[in-house]
Amino acid sequence: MQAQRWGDRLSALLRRGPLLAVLVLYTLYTTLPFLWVGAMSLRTTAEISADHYGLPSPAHWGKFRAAWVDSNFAGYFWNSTVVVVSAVAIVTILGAMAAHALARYKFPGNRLLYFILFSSIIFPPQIVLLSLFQILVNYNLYNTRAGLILVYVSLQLPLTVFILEAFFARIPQDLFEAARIDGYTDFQIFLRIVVPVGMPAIVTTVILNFVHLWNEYLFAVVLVSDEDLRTLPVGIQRFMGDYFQDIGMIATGVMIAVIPVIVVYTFFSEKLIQGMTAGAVK
Amino acid sequence: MSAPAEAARIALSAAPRRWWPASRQGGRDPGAPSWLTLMVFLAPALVLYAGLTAYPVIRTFADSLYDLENMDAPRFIGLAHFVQIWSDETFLRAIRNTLVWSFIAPFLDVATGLLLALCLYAGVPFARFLRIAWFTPVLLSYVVVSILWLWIYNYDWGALNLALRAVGLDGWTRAWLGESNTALAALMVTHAWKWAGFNMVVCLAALHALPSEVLEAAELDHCGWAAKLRHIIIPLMRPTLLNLYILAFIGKMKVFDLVWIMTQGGPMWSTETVSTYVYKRAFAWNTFDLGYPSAIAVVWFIIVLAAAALLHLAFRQREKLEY
Amino acid sequence: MATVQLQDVCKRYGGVGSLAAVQDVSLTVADGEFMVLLGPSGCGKSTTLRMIAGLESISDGRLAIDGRPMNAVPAKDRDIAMVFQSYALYPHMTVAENLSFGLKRRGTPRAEIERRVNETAEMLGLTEYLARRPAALSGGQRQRVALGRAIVREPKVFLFDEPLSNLDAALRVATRNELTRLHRRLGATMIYVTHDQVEAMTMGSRICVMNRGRIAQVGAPLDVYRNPADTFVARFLGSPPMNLLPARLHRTPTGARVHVAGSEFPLTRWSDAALANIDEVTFGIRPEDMHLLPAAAPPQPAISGTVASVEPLGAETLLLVDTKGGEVTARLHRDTAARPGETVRLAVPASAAYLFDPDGRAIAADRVPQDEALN
Amino acid sequence: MSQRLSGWLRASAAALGLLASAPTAIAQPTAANPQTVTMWSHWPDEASKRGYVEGRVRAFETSNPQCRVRLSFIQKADIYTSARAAVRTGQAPDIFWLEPDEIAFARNGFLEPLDKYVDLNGLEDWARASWTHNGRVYGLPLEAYTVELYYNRERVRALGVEVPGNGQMGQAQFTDLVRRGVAAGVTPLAQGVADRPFPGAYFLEEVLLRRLGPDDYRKLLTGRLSFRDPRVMAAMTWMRELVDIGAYPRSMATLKLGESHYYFHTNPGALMFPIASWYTGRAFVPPESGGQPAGFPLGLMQYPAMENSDCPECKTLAVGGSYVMYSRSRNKECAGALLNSFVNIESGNQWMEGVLLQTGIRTDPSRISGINAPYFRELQQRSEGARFFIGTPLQYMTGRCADTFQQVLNRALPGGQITPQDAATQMDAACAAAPQ
Repeated sequence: MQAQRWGDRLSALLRRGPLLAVLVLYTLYTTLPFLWVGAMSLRTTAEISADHYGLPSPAHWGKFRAAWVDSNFAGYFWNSTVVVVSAVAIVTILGAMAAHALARYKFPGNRLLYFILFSSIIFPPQIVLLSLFQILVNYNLYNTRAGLILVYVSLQLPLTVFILEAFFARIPQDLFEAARIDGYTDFQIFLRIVVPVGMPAIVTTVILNFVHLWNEYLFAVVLVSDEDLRTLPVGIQRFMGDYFQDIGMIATGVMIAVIPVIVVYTFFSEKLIQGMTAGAVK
Repeated sequence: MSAPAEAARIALSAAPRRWWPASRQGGRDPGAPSWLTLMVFLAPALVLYAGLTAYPVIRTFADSLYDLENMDAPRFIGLAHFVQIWSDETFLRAIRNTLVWSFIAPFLDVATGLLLALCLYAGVPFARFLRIAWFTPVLLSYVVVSILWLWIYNYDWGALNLALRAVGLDGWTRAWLGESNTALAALMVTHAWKWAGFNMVVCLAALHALPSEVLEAAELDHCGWAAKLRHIIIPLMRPTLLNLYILAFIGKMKVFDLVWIMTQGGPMWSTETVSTYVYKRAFAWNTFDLGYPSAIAVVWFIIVLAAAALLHLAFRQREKLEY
Repeated sequence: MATVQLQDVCKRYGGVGSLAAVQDVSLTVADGEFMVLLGPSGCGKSTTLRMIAGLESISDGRLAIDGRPMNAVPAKDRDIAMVFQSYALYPHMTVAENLSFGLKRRGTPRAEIERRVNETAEMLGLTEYLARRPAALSGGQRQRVALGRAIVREPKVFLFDEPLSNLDAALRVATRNELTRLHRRLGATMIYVTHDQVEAMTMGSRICVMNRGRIAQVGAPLDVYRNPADTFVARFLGSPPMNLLPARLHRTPTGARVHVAGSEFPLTRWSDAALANIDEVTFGIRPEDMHLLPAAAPPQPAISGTVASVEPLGAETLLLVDTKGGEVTARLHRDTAARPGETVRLAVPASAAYLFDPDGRAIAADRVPQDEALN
Repeated sequence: MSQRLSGWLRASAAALGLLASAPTAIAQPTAANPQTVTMWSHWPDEASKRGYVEGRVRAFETSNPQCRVRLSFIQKADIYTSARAAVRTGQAPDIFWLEPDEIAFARNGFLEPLDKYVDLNGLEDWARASWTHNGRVYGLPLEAYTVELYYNRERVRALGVEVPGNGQMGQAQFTDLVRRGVAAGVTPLAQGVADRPFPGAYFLEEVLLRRLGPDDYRKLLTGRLSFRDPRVMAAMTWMRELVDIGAYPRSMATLKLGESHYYFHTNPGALMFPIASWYTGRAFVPPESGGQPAGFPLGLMQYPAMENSDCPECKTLAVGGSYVMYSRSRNKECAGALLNSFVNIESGNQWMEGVLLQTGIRTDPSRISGINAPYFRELQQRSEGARFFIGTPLQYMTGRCADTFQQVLNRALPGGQITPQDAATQMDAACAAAPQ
């Protein structure tokens, strides 16, 4: 639906004009730092300090194994995976059920509840972080994966409900009346109709939550102090502190953290972009 | 946006926004849920929300009235913290830095996003590849972005200074994160670098949603692409642009990891933001009092909500466009 | 006002070899003429209109307005106004701003703009809505604003892209008359695209029927109706459409006779020369040109068949008759007493018959028809 | 509704809590069921100290089978953040690394007094004093250091400057040395403040200590002497003068402590390096893991004394990395024994020999041997007849005063971004103690 008409003439201008140069420059601006780190991750610090922008002529793939095993990145990676995957699973289930109830059922306080959940998207994290740390201590969930998982679920719940409620509310009413006539119970309606029909939005929230939580640093660094339970972002930051001269190893660590997000991105780039921007287009 | 997705979007947007009509006449309302089903659906989410979001907020409000230096014997001191806050030079500077960052930088973000989207919309070669390449930084974690840019800003071998020296502008090379007048700007650029792709993609989606006949009608009304941009495209995109501004505003209010890893509040508190100051007062200073940082968090919470509400109201009534 | 000339205009989406949306269209619209481009959806009429407007690039061929070649001229410089099917009003501007936007863009002095906007608003009854936004108007009002936007510009050529298709039936008829009156008053050159033949017949000074990217026929409405160039035009104009039956000719010393739907009768209007070396033909007769023959009627060209169904429409009655050559529709007087299953004979006056060659092209009748009863 | 909700919440959370480590009864450590002591130590990237600590811990484990030790090396900043959070939760490690400026841990009752576990007179008395709070000793002062001014003998000689016999230059001579260094394109003073709150102020501290003498210097650090005192202003103005000449590297703000070592002795190389004597921890290791190059002409200078300094022979001696015990630890017996195993002459000597750094543990320096013994003797010689001032500014300053010290004296002044007057006003505003 692109305005072919307007596009034809402007792109003619572009081909000759400076804008194409701007595009090339901007593409370099966004991708070069990334490629630079990629190159550095394959070079030893000595090679790097000799020439910071050299190519990884003898690519040291062994460094990835070293980072993975010696610097405990396997542990960080495993912690991140366990915490993020279970948090995303739980928040998707809870979020979908809550969103369905808010979208489908008319009960007193429905809009108030929705507003409370919706407004907590804007909350600055500090208002929750300080006392959350003390509360987890009382529930002796401090320094445990379970604690971090539950916190992550509560962090992502408002956004999940916001996106799913908007989508579920638009499912036409006659679908439900037909199901009710066929004798479906409320729960069956949810499982058989709402979930399948709402699958695009659900997948969107899963991807969105995965990317957010995979990169989360603040709550992880405060709520978990035990080195064995540390997640990836905190691991890299601590790693940077330990080997602050060993730039090569830090670059390798950075690449290990980035690879899963890139893998998700290459397969779901369209879905991901659409998901991230779902709420924003008016 | 591919045609089928576009069609689906239109079909969905055409469906009524709220399904149940305003008034329902007598009899047991078939839509009303039994109390049990409602509980089954809502209870788990609400319990978790109450326990790990609502209760902590209330508790932080309560903590802000105590001196928690000695954890086992909190000392009620009422509004002492709040009085002390307004004379706390660093806190005021943190508020200034954060508000500068949250109000000014979004203009830069949204403008770059729109510009990039217009380039793709105009039909540039490899538009699909560029769209995906430009979006990559949005997915990186702040830790990774911070490390990347720490190296780019490095004085001796950083990319920025090397480029300047290569171009012969040696005078311009400086310790970007080391000098108080450039540190905040450097962080703003890094944050913009990460989020520009998001704004671009949203603007592109909005551009594709524009009715093409209106653009064609404008062309017949003697509009070149510049006039079309000024008179038709920007006005019609205003709701999306305002929305992006609010999202960027909220995002920049909350930034913590980027500042903490790159500058820890920076030279002479020039990049101190409220989030780093709260973290510093709670976990980095050698005091154990969580009362004062809670007070800061409370004040900041009120400012954020007020600002968000203000922006929402300011933009809402000029936003009622339907095409 | 202006004349519009199209010379072998083609439009191809994609490479040279790909299917042409518009193929070798040559058409001249005289100054002040109301030309209607008629055809089914996908026949290239809208594409042609958009090429004239400059909204589509012309693959090859020449377009000229007032003799000036327009191929390379961008849409904004062609002094053309167009009324879109979806009106395409500027949603963020008031009616007054919508009307004056074009003039402002061309640097017309403010007073002049003021005068023309008020005059046009007056003419279209939009004066009280000038301050409203399009969202606050009804479909009919929006359509008139779109029209006003074109009129205010006093362009060389008016283009209409099915402007009435979004209106309800009653409003459509009213607006049709308004457009015709407007054309007469402005005397402007107008090109109007529609798929509705009623609009074409009632509004067009000339009709250009298009089919699969090509021009099937151009002519005055009644000419095209009476002398369709091919089977497509024949069936497209007229509702219910002309009956087309497969037929075979055989020549006799006394002249050619036609074998159709189990009957046989002479072809008085076609000389032997016209029918040279043609055997298989398509016989055409319009439903309104047939009438029921009572049992005792004298022998005359007619076809017989059993009544399939009777459709009383109030003003007239349609009769569907199954004949050996296929189903035939006849439009008869409203009190026709025929019942399904009866066998009837339908008269086929020689003057109303049409013949088409195997390629569907009409075969011109070159002898004056005499109405005589000849068996 | 909220009452019932919070009650319900506690119940469900307690159930969840069982997943976490269930509290075990306090059992006497026996070989059968050994106590595991978790120990966090700093110095992850200082090979010699790491080697020493690991050695002592392994030795302790072999001689005490009933105790196991889970030792991990973590960056100092992360130890502080985690420890500060963990001590409140009852899940802090049994032994962790602290510096005396973190005495707040003891004040809040999170540290166990070591009097019962450690032979106190095995420690130097000045070292014990740094960790004494309400008459009890809370930290084992393993590392001690003096603030030295290292320099590259060859580069200084190459500039035609002769270091006086006692190694202490006058103000003018030192300024001239800096000027010559800058002229020769060599950074006079290597320094990096990216990841530590104190290195940038070392030079100013030592000059102030020598100019004011110990008592006034202590008053200055405790807010009972204004920074606008003319002697202090003179010192700061002189320092600003050196900065304006170009004494410090322009990348100081983003240079890390480890990188500043590398900057001094290898790439690009500097004239002098004002750093504590724990320079050896990072420098006396093989070059490929960041150490100084073989045969590096390392020299030791005294900090220059300004005109009419009250105590040119003064010098800072401070306790650095120490180990403390968590008050709510469940393995106090093993932890106490482990700490005590550090406190003997032989262990002290082993530290000095291996790490070439002073220690708070009583030692017999005469028996030091090993290849770097000459350096150690020169270090001892530089401290001959010195009047020691115990502690660094950050061990006296807390809260806002410490934060301002870090931003103003540690970064802005040496970075040339603040005038002495502004620095003085800001420090006074933050540190002026309430009039007693």
